[in-house]
Amino acid sequence: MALNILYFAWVREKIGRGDETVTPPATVETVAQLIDWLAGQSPKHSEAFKNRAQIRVAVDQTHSAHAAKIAGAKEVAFFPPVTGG
Amino acid sequence: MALNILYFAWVREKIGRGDETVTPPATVETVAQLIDWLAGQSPKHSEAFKNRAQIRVAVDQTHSAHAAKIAGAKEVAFFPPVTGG
Amino acid sequence: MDIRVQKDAFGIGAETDTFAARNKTSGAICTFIGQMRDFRGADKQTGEAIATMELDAYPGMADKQLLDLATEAKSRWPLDDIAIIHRYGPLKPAEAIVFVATASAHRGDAFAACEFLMDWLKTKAPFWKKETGPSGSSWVAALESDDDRAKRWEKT
Amino acid sequence: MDIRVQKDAFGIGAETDTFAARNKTSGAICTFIGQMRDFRGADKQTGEAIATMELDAYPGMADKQLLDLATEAKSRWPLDDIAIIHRYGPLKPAEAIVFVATASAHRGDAFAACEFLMDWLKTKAPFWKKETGPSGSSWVAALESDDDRAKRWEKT
Repeated sequence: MALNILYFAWVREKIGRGDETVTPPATVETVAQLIDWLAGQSPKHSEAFKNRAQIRVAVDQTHSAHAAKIAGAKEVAFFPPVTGG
Repeated sequence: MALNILYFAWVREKIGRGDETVTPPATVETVAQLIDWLAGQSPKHSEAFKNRAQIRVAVDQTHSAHAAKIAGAKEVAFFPPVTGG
Repeated sequence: MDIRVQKDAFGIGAETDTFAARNKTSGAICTFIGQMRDFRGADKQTGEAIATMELDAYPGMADKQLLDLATEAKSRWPLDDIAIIHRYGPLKPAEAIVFVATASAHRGDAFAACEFLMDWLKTKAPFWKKETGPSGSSWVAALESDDDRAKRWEKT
Repeated sequence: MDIRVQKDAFGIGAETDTFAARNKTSGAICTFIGQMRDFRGADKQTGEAIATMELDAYPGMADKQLLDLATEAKSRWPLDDIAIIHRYGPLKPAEAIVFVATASAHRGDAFAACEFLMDWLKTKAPFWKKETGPSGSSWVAALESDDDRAKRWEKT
């Protein structure tokens, strides 16, 4: 199923693009599994996701844990801890 | 010794004036004694000072307790609890 | 610091801009505005309408007291600047009675100092409100809750 | 409520006036303004000068997140109104990054809600700061102290 992926801040810079549409295999059921799968897509992806603990996630624009399921999700965003305000 | 007395809010309204200069006897050494002495000056003073617990005091523009000494003071103000802000 | 006790109305937007312009390198600015309510007591639904207010003040002491409060706040928190403006005399509903602003590098200090200033001002600054409505004029009674809020900041 | 995520600069005085005019019967208004600092890190004396900042944002989520925060604040405190304005895109030193305003009958509620909104916004709103100075550009690191401040408001 096609999934819209968004990247922000240094995650975007390391990957070299702000968004992409991917179709992970059905075995990818959680955010953590999606990160593992994305990290295997290119050396840039691998570098961006090297330190998993620094990666925050929003599934369909809601902050989510790495353990969260992604079934039915349309948009998953990856970014560092936020620094607004 | 001449002492400048100021009244504010309903204390002023009950006494009918905002300030007066008085010369209490030397036996008047504390704020409480000054209140007792002032209360004896007229029925209006007596009425204004009837409920001592509602009367707040500033000696030379500094909040003071009824037990405070007034030796050397130039200005003593009487008023209800403040309600600004 | 900018401490003012004044009869004239002031614009809270203009004062906010002035304060911010004076503190360009402060990351955090907190302001509080106390507006004159148009009803008596604590409940908007049941309180009688208020047409006007007269704010009695002890001018010399008010200036001194607000300056003391600001000095105390500066000794407790790392602040870049403080502004306090307090009206006296006649006021109309919705007019600003008091404006307090704090500037600091950190928001926690700006918030704490601003709230401290308001809490102490409420129990220490020599001002007295008299409200006038259809049933006449009366002096506003001090609130015990204000004393409780002020006590939170006492040093032990 | 007025929740805005915008690229254009805004005037904090004008926004304060607009907010107060919309809440004439609220006795208490609290505002917070986060300004862009002109130095790196926490210390003005030692931090390198910052020339510009780029504020990256996740626009759709930012709107949703700020609205969620405002809704949460309204459920916790009796508030008459909330405004939150947050910039994104390029910023210059001393420009306002964020403006939060709360209106309530009581100052304690206005202060608490305003501080709560800032603390949660700091750890939940999807914005990222990139600073550019003489030594180059770098992404600002999140502060552990911000996490600690946000945790104070968690319900147990």
